[in-house]
This record gives sequence, C-alpha cells and structure tokens, in this order.
Amino acid sequence: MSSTDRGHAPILRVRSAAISYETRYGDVEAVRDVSFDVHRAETFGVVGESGCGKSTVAFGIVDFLGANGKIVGGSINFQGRELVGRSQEELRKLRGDQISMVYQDPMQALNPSVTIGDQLTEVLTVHRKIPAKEAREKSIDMLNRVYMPDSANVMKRYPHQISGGQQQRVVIAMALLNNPALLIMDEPTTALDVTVEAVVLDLIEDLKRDFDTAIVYITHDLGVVARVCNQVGVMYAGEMVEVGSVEAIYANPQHPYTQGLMRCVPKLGSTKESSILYPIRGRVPAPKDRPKGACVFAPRCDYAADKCYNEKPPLSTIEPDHSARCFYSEEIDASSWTPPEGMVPKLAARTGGNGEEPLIKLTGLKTYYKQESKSLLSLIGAGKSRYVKAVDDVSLQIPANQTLGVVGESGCGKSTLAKTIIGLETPLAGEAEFLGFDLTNPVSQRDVKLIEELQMVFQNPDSTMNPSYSVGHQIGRPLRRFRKVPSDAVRDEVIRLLHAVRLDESYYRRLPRQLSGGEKQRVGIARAFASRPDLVLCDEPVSALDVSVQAAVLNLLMEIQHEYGTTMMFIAHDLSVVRFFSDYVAVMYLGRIVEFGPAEAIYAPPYQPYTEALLSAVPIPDPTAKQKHIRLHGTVPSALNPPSGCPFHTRCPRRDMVPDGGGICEKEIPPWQYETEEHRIFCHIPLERLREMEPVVTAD
Amino acid sequence: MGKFIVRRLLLMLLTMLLVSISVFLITEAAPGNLARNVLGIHITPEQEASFLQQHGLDKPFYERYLYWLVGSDWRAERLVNMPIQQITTEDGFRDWWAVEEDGSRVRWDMQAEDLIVSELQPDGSVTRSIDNERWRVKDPSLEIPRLEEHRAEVVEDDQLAHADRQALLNELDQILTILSRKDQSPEEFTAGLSEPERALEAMVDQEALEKQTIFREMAEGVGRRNHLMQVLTAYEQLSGPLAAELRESDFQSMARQISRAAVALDGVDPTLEEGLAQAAEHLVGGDVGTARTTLDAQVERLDYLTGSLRDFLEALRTEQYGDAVAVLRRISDPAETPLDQAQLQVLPDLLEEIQDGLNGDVPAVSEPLFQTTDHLREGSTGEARQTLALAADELEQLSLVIARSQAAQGAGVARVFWGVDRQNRAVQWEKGTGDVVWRLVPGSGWMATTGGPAEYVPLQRGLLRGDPGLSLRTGRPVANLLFTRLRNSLVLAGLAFVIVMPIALVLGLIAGLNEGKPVDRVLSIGGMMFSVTPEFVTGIFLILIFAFWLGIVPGATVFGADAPWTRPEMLILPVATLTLVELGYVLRITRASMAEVMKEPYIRTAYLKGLPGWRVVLKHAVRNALMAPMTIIMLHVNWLLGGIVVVEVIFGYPGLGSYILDSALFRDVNALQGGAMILVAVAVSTQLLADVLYTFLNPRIRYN
Amino acid sequence: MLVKDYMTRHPVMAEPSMSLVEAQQMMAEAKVRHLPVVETGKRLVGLVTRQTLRIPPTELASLNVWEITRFLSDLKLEDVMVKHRDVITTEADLPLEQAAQVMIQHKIGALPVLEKGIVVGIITEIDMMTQLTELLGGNVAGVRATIRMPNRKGELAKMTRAISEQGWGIYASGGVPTPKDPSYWDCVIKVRDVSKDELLAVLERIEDQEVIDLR
Amino acid sequence: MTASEQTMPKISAQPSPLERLRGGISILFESKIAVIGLAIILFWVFVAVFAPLLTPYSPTEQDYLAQNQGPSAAHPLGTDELGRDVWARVIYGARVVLIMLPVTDSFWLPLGTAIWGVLLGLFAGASLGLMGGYLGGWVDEVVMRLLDALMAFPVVLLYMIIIASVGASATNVVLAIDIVGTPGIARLVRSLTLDIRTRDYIRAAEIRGESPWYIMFVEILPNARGPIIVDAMLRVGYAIFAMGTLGFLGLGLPPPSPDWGSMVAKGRQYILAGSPWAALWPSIAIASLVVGLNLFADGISEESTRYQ
Repeated sequence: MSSTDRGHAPILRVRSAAISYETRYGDVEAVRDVSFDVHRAETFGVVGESGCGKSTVAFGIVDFLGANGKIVGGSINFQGRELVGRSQEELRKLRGDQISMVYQDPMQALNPSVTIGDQLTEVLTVHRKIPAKEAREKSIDMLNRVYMPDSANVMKRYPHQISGGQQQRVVIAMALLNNPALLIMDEPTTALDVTVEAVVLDLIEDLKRDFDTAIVYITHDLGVVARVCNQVGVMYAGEMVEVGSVEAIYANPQHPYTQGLMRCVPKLGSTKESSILYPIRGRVPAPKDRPKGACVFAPRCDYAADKCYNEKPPLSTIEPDHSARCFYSEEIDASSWTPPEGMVPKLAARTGGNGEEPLIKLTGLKTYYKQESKSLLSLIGAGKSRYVKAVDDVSLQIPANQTLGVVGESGCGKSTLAKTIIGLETPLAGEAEFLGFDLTNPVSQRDVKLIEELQMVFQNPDSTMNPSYSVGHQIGRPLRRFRKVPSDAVRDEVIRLLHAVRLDESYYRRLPRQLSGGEKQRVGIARAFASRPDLVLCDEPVSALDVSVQAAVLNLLMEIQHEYGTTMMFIAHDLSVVRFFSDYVAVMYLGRIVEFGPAEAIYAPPYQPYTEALLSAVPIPDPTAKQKHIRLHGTVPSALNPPSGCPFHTRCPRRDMVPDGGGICEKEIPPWQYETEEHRIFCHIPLERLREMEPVVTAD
Repeated sequence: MGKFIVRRLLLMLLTMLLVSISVFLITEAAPGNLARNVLGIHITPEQEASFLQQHGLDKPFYERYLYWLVGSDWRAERLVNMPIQQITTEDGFRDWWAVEEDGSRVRWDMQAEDLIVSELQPDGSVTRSIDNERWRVKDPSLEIPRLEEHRAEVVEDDQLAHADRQALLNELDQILTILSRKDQSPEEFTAGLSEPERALEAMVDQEALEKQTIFREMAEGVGRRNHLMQVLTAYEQLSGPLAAELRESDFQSMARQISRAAVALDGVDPTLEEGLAQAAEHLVGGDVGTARTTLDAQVERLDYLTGSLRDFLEALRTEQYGDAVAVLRRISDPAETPLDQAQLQVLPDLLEEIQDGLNGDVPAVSEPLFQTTDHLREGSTGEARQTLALAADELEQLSLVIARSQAAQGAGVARVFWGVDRQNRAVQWEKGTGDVVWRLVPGSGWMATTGGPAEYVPLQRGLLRGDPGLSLRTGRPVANLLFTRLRNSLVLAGLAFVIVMPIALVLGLIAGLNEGKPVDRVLSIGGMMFSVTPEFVTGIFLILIFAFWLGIVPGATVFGADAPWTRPEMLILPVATLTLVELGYVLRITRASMAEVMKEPYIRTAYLKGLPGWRVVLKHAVRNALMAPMTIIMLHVNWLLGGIVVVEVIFGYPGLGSYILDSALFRDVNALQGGAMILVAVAVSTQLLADVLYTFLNPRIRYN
Repeated sequence: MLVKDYMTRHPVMAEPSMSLVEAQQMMAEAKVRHLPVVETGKRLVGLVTRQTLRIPPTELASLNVWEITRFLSDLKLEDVMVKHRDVITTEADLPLEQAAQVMIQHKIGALPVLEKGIVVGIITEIDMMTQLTELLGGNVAGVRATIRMPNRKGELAKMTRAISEQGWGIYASGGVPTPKDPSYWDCVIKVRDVSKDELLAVLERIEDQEVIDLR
Repeated sequence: MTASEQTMPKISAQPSPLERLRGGISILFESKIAVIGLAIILFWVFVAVFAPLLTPYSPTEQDYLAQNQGPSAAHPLGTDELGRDVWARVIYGARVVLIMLPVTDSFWLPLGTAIWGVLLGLFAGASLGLMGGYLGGWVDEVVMRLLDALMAFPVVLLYMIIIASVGASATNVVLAIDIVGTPGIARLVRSLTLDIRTRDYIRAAEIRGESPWYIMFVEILPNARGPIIVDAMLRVGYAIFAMGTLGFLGLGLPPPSPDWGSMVAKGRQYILAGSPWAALWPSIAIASLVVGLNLFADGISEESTRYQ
C-alpha cells in the first residue's frame, strides 16, 4: 500500500516546530526546528536519549503541554489543517477522535477508580454521542480486536485487576476506538517485559495494517524502532538531527550522533571479545544550556569543525528519503570511524576461567518468602502462611574471574538470587559456598572478612547514592568500615577510585544531586569496588541508563573487573547486554534456572524453549535481521502457586516436541540434560530434538 | 470485604480495650481522693474506707477493671448463690434483685441483728419481713479460736455477775463442742447451735445495750459543751504528746474556751478565775509554755470543783461502768467530797447537763441525778449524797446487765450472709463478730454499728453488656446522662458537619482546580487561618463580634441538659465556631488532593481522550480526589471531638465534652470511662468508616 | 476486492461550520478533491468537492469587491455542501466493482464509505484507477502481452498452461471483451523475468490466439 | 520525558556553602506568605526576648483601682479583672511560649514551652518511627498498635487525662503535648522510612554489614529531615494551639502565670459584661502566632517542593 499512500499528502506534517517552557530561568526551548511527515499506515519512529524532547514533540502535536508549555513556532499540519493556534475546544474534538495517544505506563494512564468499560465507552459516547449500549458493544469488539481474552468481563474490571500487558492492550484499544487517523505512541512498551513487548509490538503492527493508521512511535530503544518503524527521526537535544527510512538509517547512518548511538548498542550475539561498545562522550545538555547558533551535537562530536560551533547546520537531504542535520554528512563514513584515544577499554585477553576452582557454588538453593494470608486467623498468628517461591532449587557455580549473566523476565527471581547470595535474604534450604565460607546466613551474622568480599552495584542511579552525603564520604565509608587503608589515606584512596571510574578529583566534594545518572552509577561502582571484593553482584546496573551512558558504564565495569580480577554476577533483562558482558549465562523462569552454560552456547541451538522464546522476542537494532517468530501467550504464573512439573509448561510453545505430546511436562519436574559438561538444559524434550532447532536470529 | 470489616472491628475492640485499661491505670495513678471529692473534706478515715468499700474501690485494680468490663453480677451470683437479675422500675431506675428458686425477686437489708427481706410483688409493691433463716455460720475453724478467746475474756471479766458468768461459760462450752465436730453440714450446725444460742440470746438485754450508746453520746456531748470540761480537755491537749502539732488557731480557740470558763467561774473561785484568765492571755500571746504552767496550777482545783465528774464522763464514754460508779460513790461519800460552797456552785450545773444528756432514756440513773441536782441547789447535801448513791447503785445494776449482754452477744457464733442490698450491691452481712461497721444511711448520715455489711460488690452488668456503671459523683447510672449529653454533642457536631462538608468540598475542589491562581490563594490561606486558629479563639472572636458588638445572637448557651432545640438560636455561635475551624481544614485537604490528582497521568489521558473539561473533573478527578479528604476527614473526627469539648466549654453547652471534662477533673472514673469509651468508639468507628469508604472509593483496595 | 480494502481510511474531513476559504485551503494542503462534511463523531452531513466550492459567477455578479470578500468569508460549508440526503455513499463491505458502477451511474468521482452513518473512508476514481493499474501490473517491471482469444471456455486455461509449462509466473492479468467484436476477448497479462522474444515464441504457438500487442 | 523533567535545572558546579545559604534564603523570599509568616514569628520572638524592656509592669502586678479597663495611655491594651496590665501579660506569655520553660519557681530551661512540646515528641516519634519502619516485623507491629491506640484517644481526652493525673504545670503541659504529638511524628517518620529503606543506598549499607542503628540514624534520618522539619514547624504552631486550649480548659499553667489560654478563659467571663479586652488580646496573640508559623511552614514547603 505504501506506494500508493506516498502519493497522498501526509496525515501529519510537522515543519520547524519549536516548543518552549516557561521556567524560573525564563523561556527554555525544549524542542526546536523539528520537521517530519507521517503518512497513512506508516510508522514514524522518534528515537533519542532521555532529555532530547521526544515526548515534548508528542504532546506538542496535540498542544497539550501543560500550563507552562507552548508552541512558539513552526507549523503542525494534520490532514491539511493547521493545528498551531487552534482553540483548545477545537483540539479537544480532535484528541481521542482523530488523534489518539498511547502512553508509557499503562497503569498510570488508566484511572484506577473507573472500570475499564467506562473508560473505553466514554471515548465513544463523548465523541460519537451514541447510546451506551452500542458503545459497549463496540468497546468489546475493539477489545477482542486487540486479542484481549475474556473481553466482556474485562469491561467490568478495574485497571489494577489485569496484567501490565493487558493494560497496554486496553490503552491501545481505547486509542483505536474512534478509528483515529493518527496514533501517537509514547514508549508504549518500555515498562513491559521483553516477551510481552514482543506481543504488543506484533499487535501494533497488525493494527496499523488493518486500520491504516499513521503512527508516531516514540522510543529510546533502537531495536524496537527497527522492528516496527518505516521512517525514523533521530532526536538530539530538542532537534531532529536525522530523518529517513528505517533501512537507510540503520544501514547508513549519516549524522555522527546516530552513528554514535549505533555503536553504543550491543548486537544480539556480539560478545566483548568480538566487539567493543563505544560510548558517546559527554552528555545531553539541559535545554537551557544548549548551544545557540551552532550544531547542538558539536561538543560531543568527533568530527566537529569550527563551522559546527559557529553555524547551525540545516537538515540536508542525502537521498530522497534520508536527510541529516550535519554539514559533513556527505563526507563522514561510519565504517571508517576510529575511536578516539582512551575510549577503547584496555582489555587484554583474559585467561579463561575453565578448570579453575569455582569461586562461588550454590547447590539446591531455595529462598521462599512467607506470604501472610489475610484470613482472620492470621490476626492471632494462626493463619496458614503460603510461600512465594522466589528462588527454587538453584544450583550454579561461577569460576573465578568470570562473569555470570542472569536473565529472565521480571519476577523470575533474579534479584532474590542476588539478595540471597549477598545475605539480605536467608535461604530456606540448600547450600551456598564462597571460598569455603558458608553463605546461607544473613549479612548481619557474617564475618567482616566475608562481607567485604561480596559487594553489589545497583540498578537505579537515583537511589544508589545517599542524597545527604558527598561522593567522597560515600566511597570512603567502606574503606573506613573495612579498614582497607589507614584513615589518613582514605581521601587519596577515594580519589584513586574516582579516577578508576573516570571521574576527576573535583567530584570528591559533590553531592549526589549534582551528578548525572551515569556519574552516580560510576560512584556506585567505585563504592562497590572500594573494598576490593572478590565477587561483585550487578543488579541491572545499566537498565535505567541511556544507551550511550550504558555503553560507558559497561566498558567501565569490564575494565575494573579486568583490573581487579573480580568475579561478577550480572543480572539484566536485556539479552544483548547479557550476551555481550557475560562468560556464562543462566536463564531463569519462575525461580528456577532453566538453562545454564557458556554464553555462546545459550545463544545458539539447542535452546531450552523458554530461552528460544526470549531470544525471538528481543528487538534487534537491525531492520534486515531475520528472527524467528515465537510468542509466549498468557502471563507468568504466580510464584505463590507455580505450575506443577515443569514451571514453563503452561506457556511452552514447544510442547509438541516432547515425545508423549507434553503430558509429562505437567507431572514431572524436567531433568537436567547436559549438552556439554558446562551447558545444561532443564527440559523434557530430548536433546536430539532440541539440537534440531534453528538459530533464532539470522543476519541477512 | 466482610473479612476486612471484621478484622477492623476486632482491632477496634482491641484499641478500646487498651484505651480503657490506660484510662483506668492513669486515674488509678492520679493523686487526689475521690471520697473527699464526693463527701467533703471532713470525713473520718473510717468513713472514707467505708465509702471506698461501698463503691468497690477497695478492690484491687484488676478486679475492678474486670467488673467494669464484664460486670460483677456473675461473680455476685456465685457469692449469693442465687441468680441475680436487673429490672427496670417504672420510673426508669434499674434495680438489682436476687431471684429465689420459686422465681420471686428478693433483696435484703439488716436492721439490728435481723435480716429483713424485701420481696417484689407482681403488682410492683414490696413486702418486707424478717429473714434470719439465711444466716450461715461463717467458718468453724475461724470461729473456734475466736470463741475460745472470748471464753477467756469472760473468765477474766470482773464486771460480770458470778451466775451470769457460769451460765455464759456453760453455753459457750456447748457451742465450742458443737463447732469442734467435723463433717457437719451448715444445716446441722445451725440445728445444733440453736439451743445454746437461744440461751445466749436470752441473756442479752437489748435495751441495756442500747443504753451504752446513750451514755456514750451523753458523755461526748457534755464534754464538748461544758466550759470547765473544755478547759480540762485543753489542758490535756497542751500537755499531751500531740501538743507539738497544735497550731495557732487551736491556741486561739483554747484561749476562748478558757476565758469563757473563767467567766463562768466568776464569783465562785477568784483565784481559779484569775488563773484561767491569765492562761488564756498567755495562749493568745503565744506563750504556750507559761500558759501550760499556769493551767497546771489550776487543774487540780478545777478537778476538785467538778468532783472528778470528768472521770465519770470519760468512764461512760469508754464503757468502764465500774469507774463511773466509783466516781458517783466518791461524790456521795462526805469523807472524799466535802461539797463545799464552791463545789455546790459548780456541780449542779454539770450534773444537770449530764442528766439532760441522758434525756430520760435511762430513767433509773437520770432520775436520781435529777433529784441530786435539786438537792444540791437547795443546799441539802445529805440528801444529795443519798440520791447520788442511789444513782450509783442503779448504774452498777445496769452495768452488770450490760456486761452480761455484751458477753452473751460476743459469744454468739458469727453468721454471714451474701445477698443483694437495696442500693444495688451484693453485700456480705455479718453479725456476731463484734466488728464495728460504718454505714452511710440515707437520711440519717453516718452510723456505726456492730455487725452489718462487711464487704460490697457493686452490681453492674459491665461495659461489654452495655452498662458503664454508676457515676461515683452522683450515684446515678452513667448511661442515663451520657446519652443525653452525647445526643446534645451530636446535634452540635452534626449541624456543623452538614454545613461544613458540602461547602468545604466544593471550595476545596475549586481551589485545587485553580492551583496557584488568586482564587486558590485566597481560599487556601483563608482556610489555613481558620483551621489553625484554636476553637476558643475563634469562639471568642465570634462572641465579640456577633454577640458583643453587633448583639444579634446570644453569646452563651445556658439551657437545661435536655433540649438544644428549645432555643435554636443559641446554637448559632457554637455551630459557627466548629464550622469555621473544620471548613478550613477540609478545604485545604480537598484542595491538596485535587491539585495532586490533577497532575496524575490518567487525568492527562482523560484530556487526551478529548473529554470536555467538566467531564474530566467530575468523572475522573473528583472521585480520586475525594479519597484522601474523605478518609482524612473521618480521621479528623477525633480532632473534632476535641474541638467540641472546647466549644462546649466556651458556650456552656451541656454536651459530652464538658461532661467528660468535669468527670476527669472530679476523677469520677466510671463516668470518665463511659465518656472515653464513647469517644473512642466514635473515633475508631469513624476510622473504620473511613477505611470502608476509602475501599469503596478505591477499587484497588476493594479487591485485594 | 471489497470497498473496505481499497478505500482511503481516515479521509480528510471538514465540519459544517468551516468556512469556504479554509476548506479550500485544506483541500489544497491535503491534495484531495472531495471533502466529506461531518458533524460530531464523524457522522456524515454532506459532501463538498472542488466544484461545489467554486461559486457560480452569477451569484457574485451583483456584488462589489468588498462584498464579495465578506460574502465568501461568511460562507460556511453547510451553505454550499451537497446535503447528506443527496450524497451518494457506499458501504464498506460492497464489492469494488459495485461501487464503481454506482460512480459510473451517477457520474461522480468519489463515494464516502459509511458504517452506520459514520464515515470510515472514502473511495475515489483515483482509488479505482490505482486498482486498475495494480490489476494490470502497471507497477511491476515485466513483459506485457495482449492476447486476443475466442470468447469460449478453456481459452484462458490454454494460455496460462502454456506459460506455466515454461515455469514462468503471470503477475497480473485482466480481460475485456474485444472492442466491437463480442466473440473475442482481449486478455492482458504481465510476465516477469522473461524476454519479449521468449514470451512471443510461446504465445504464438497457442492455437486460435493471437498476440496483438507485446511491450 | 515530561514537562517537569524538561524544566529541571541541572546543577553542574559545586556551590559554596555561602551560595547554598543564599539560595535557601532566596527560596524563602520567593514566597511572600513565608515572609509574612516569618515577620509575625520574629515579632513575637522579639517581644518575648525584650519583654522586661517593653513594659513597666510585672505580669502579676495587680491594680485594684483599674480593673477591666479598655486601652489607655497607662495600659496600652487595657487591664484584666484584677487590674493586671494585659500588654505585660501577653508579652510575658510569649516568653513562656517561645523562649523559656519554667520548671520550678526559680529554675527554667531555655526554649519555650511550645518548642519543648515538639522537641521531645520529635525525638520519641522519630525513634519509634525509624524502628517501626526500618526494623519492621513485630517491632513495627507493636509500635504501630501502641501508637494506633494512642491515636484513637480523642486528643483533648488524652490531654485531660494526662494533666488531670499529673497535675497542671508547665513541664506537665509539655509532657502532655509531647505524648499527644508522638504518634503523628512517628507515623510520618515511619512512612518516610518505609520509602527510604527501599533505596539502593540502604541496601548498599546493609551489604556493608552496617548495624541497624547506623542505617537508621545515619543513612535514613538525614534524608527524612526535610519533611520532618516542616512538620516540626507546623507542630510548634500546634503546640501553641494545644497550650492555649489546655489553658482555656483550666489545665494549663497554674495561675497567676501569664498563660494565654487561661487569660482568655478568665477574660471570657467579662466579655458580655462589657470588658472584652482581656480576652481579645491573648486571643489575637495565639491566633497570630499560630497563623504565622503555619504561613511560614506552608511557604517553605511549597517553595521547596516547587524547585526540588
């Protein structure tokens, strides 16, 4: 269809739009000079790091910028109609009718105290003035259309009563009810697990085709863009620096920022031996600090010339469907780029950990949470308590100096496993041994010698540091506590650590609120390594960071690990990152490890069916890559009451490969099958059948 | 949901339990004396003890708390060994009765030695009859040593006539024999004891015993009234061991008494008169030592003049009748008492007072004394001596009878009976033990008797069964007044609530919608000012403005406990005060909540769905925005209750708050507890209501 | 080949209260010639086309230039549009050719597509033309052959068999009765990955059929 | 990314303490209501500190010739029913409220009754809240049940019972206000603790093997200080409120101390008799000081949340 549609005028045409916010520092231009077209049945992706003005563009389209935001220039033309300068009442008629939005966090976006049915039907009754009954029927139809199970019932429920993926479907159904010409999706899958994300992305694709809707898709995830978008606009610091078809941009990024972004993201299958991540130096400037009359990216650009600092580059067309805001886009060739000095992590080839004694060894570890039942009996302490089997029968070992990656969907017990090892949770059963120390007792009962050998890097940069104390104090605290250095040498040691995480001395006295997310994370790493631990647990250390910062932090972790010879356990939900970073990988599902082995073995057949499903759900930042289409249906069962037998049998897409058709999966816990000594798979399907599987991803 | 409510109700009960225990504990620890608060500061320690006993306050803390909580009737039933029932009389009082096996309702009182049973007739009238069958031997193992001791006393008692003593000992021995037998039922005891006891009873002359009281009262009366006696008492005090504790005012009154005595002796004995006058002067001047020395010289003379009648009175007061007889004989003996002119001036008056005090109740003694006075006045000393001797003989005879009666009475086997008295208490009556019991008898004040009620369990149904007990201050059931007061308070609070809620919520929503705009500023700062100004200040301002300066409404509410609605205009200012304070509070909460909700992403969603502004506000914002205020307002009821106390005090409104304040200041624990329980119940149940409401408004909780 | 598959969804639409000038601007911007006029909820109330917007000069003749400006700026779509009852519409589930017939019959260039009175799309001559080109493979590179064959059973099969025997694929095909000769059909096919000569050689071997055009 | 994120200023340079102080003051002056509140508070602190210099009278000095008078040159605010100077009593009353706590006749502590009425409760409440919130489990359960029970007491009842049982004196009033205030503070601190304890830096401290006390008082408490300080400020206002109420009910400072509440209570009896002055001025004093404190706290918290 696209060939014919391109002949039509675009549904949405944005030209040189600029949006400002009034602040106490005066008007700050959050977005400027943004131009793009969105056509019928086409998805226009807006990518960029946080703080680049992506969402502002989305809200600017419908002029819903809050009390202090306003469109200060340019034109936003919707189906031939200029939207800038329209009255709110006119815009209101468009919103929800011709232009709909889908938001990042569906739970937040749905009113918690109004039933889903009411929230859906009111879109129809307000815009269409049709009888409630008819609106209801239409709503149910639409819910069915987005593959909502039991849709008539869902209408009566409240948002919290359905799962996150279903909530997102409701939001999508709500957006589509009036058959809008334009759908704006603001990070619609960011809050979802990768398997759910895959299903929702499929759904979006289906709907786009069936409804001919033009979609503006905002995301920070290059993989998602590659999967769903036709056209891409890359935003940086409030400007659109590159626009083009998805193929063109991925194959041939022209703007240095786009190139930088691509180099930050590990490809699924790339390893730290085979590839290097190159972070973009510096960070996104705050709106008020953006250079004026110059290229906004110049301060971070490797190609920046004098001209870039003195003149603002126009959006120049390279190919018919591809333009970039760079003076030198013609000259720059991404493939001949050489990293600047100091950006390449200094990693000598490490001696493999094979054959070495395992540093840590877990055998049959179980950590259950007690769940207080809400019965009356429990008031007097006689209630029957049930257990959430957060970690169930986990056995693994990490060889010294190696990295174990742990992946799985949220709630699979990754974090609990880490907490158990570190001593914040006490296991119910099983053995855990670390260099001969017992790890089954809580941290409060552990010896200081043991405590200092186990440290942790946390996920959320905003909460990893105590806002009340300076950087120096917080890095110094473990040094003082473990008496690693004499107290008069603490300062020097802290500064040494700061240097180790690429921060200079001036950070010593800074308070956390004066740091950016990446810097906080670096301080968190410095703090974890201060006591020179043997084992560092990283609990999603980069998942809250922008890609360029993520690359920097990953590099840093690798370097420090290399320098200190530390063993690591790396927890993440991003399979590409885990693959990139780890030597060994454990895949967890519902508290159990379902596959364990060297990283390269996990990402190649034979797969445990869950691993296969995970891999095929990962969005790959390459529009040409072929990926198997395996989707998990239903939701992860409650860990309070996990399925009998194989925990995965309720959702397993490969049950037909089991000889008896899958009956055994419901009854018996699967055996560990050893492909190699190190690679084991937790499945009833015979290894021979598993080996017949094809690789999930094949590059074109 | 049901489970949740049950859970909350249980927690509420738990809270109330904790509160009631702490109120009990705190009032327990509080200094001050309830008996004095109720009866005035002049009561004697015995009376205080008796008061505490009668209200069950002598019991240990936990026992009282238990009775208060779950009632004492079940315990009393076990003690009385009969079912006990509360009935409501026609005039609205609640009476406790024991229920006999045949179903008739009875209760008792004790008159002298007799148990009187009152029986409630079906027509509501009450018949009374003697019911001594109920007495039970207290406890042989305790009685035997007591009786043996008594026997020894009887053997020693020189006041007893020989024959009486023999008869007494005879019966006593019989009783002891019977009591010493083991394994007898109470009935067998009663049967066996009846004969010797009857014999003992025959020995008791009740009339003679009553005369003891007459003697004693006369002795005290004369001692207090007669100036000469007072001088002697004063002298005793001055030289006694407690002299150091006497105070200035005591000296002053002594001086007055002494100088009055001096005046009375005018012309009788100038030396004595002068001496006394001097002593009085010394006392007034504060020179106690000299006063005493001066008195020292006078006392012997005074004693001589009064013919040692002081000893006579003292003997009668202490029931040493032998000594009294001896004094009379001494005066009648010329060798000992010359009856000179001075004595003749003093003695007749004194004797006349004694005889007046006896008031003809003991004619055998008072008649001869009367004659003696006459003779003395006439100067015929010989005849006077004869009549005095006669009085002495009569007194001696009487003393024998009294001694016998006392001994016989003391020899009776102590009997006890647990029953219900006419003041709604379970009482253990005792007789035959000889203990003195003080009782507050309605109409005749404090009375001391031997035998009578010994232990009380005030009957109450207990809070758990809806009975908060009797007010210690008024003796009326707490519940009666509590509910009137509660109703008055509810009228006040309810009116305020009805006015406040719609206005405050609407204003709050308006302010919240216009966050940061002038209308919001005015409303929220104005609201804050009203809500943080103490109620009494607001009240004062309102009184000043509307009652004092403008004079359009009454400034105080003075009406009976009953009807707030008899003069509704009186309610205007109290309600206005509460309204202002609450208005600001609710407004601010609603505003904050509304402003918060309007920033929620789902409101943005609603706008982006293209809903008109009014619909977004009404359908999506208000319900969520009301969640917080509703619950906080409910929690604020607690606070409102406090405000009501203050408002009630400002305007003199007869509500629950002022009732509790008075009870707390008075330490009327039952009333305080009753009020506290109502307040806590109101507070906690509104919290429960808040939770239920919150759950209703917030489906997220409802289905968890 | 139903209307709903080929119509333009989310057509540009206008409100009755929109001024004539604005509507003209909008049509120019969005490059459309037909503008369904809808009230709240996309309920059709009328239709304007570029023609309807062209005010007949007779109406303006008596007015001076100021009056014309005012007249034009006051003119709303509801004054000039074709009212709903006169608008010819179609349903989304109709076959495409039926819709085309309606258009031919009424000599109109566009049909608003309704579902329960709500505009869900519009189908225009252009859409039809697009389908015609698609039908005849206008957008695909390849050899286009027009073959004249007798109007009887089995002739088309003969041809397709001949082509498929060569392992070629027909990418588009269409047939119309031969102009002025009802006993023959002219059939157009488009074959990819083949040279003209090869194709001609194969087609010429078919009996009773004649290649009349090859390009 | 939302609008607020957009406008969020990024502090990139390290400001000196002086600059930070100046920043704080500028935030304060940003809010007009905070400035007004501060002015009222400072006025009362001033008259309290310099009370002896501001009036020739003693607060207990009686003048039987001038009872229940209106304002005059000799008595700027009039006199009360015993002929005491109302101005003197009001400003000496401010002393008791704000700058000194009389413990015995001759001994007094610095900081006023209202301040102590918050400080002790703050200490107890913060400790309980931290323990309940951080340690959780049965400690939390016990602490919360007790506080719930305490909260279920209607406030005035609690005051009455406490004061009635321990007797009316300044220290006892302080004690009562602290006891009543403790549950509220504890709840606040607990909820803050529950939030803060989920932060990763707490986990970092835990895996360093820090003791619970270190975590509670060094890691958690400093981060809860903002809301606690604002709350404490409101509570000072509330303590004045409570003192006034207690005084009014006859449960406050024993006479003849210049206690605002009891001044109102006494003066009230003469309002309708035509002498409103003795009740009016202390009422205004209480109202203005409490309102001032609330304005200040409101302004501060509003400004600080706006530019967080």
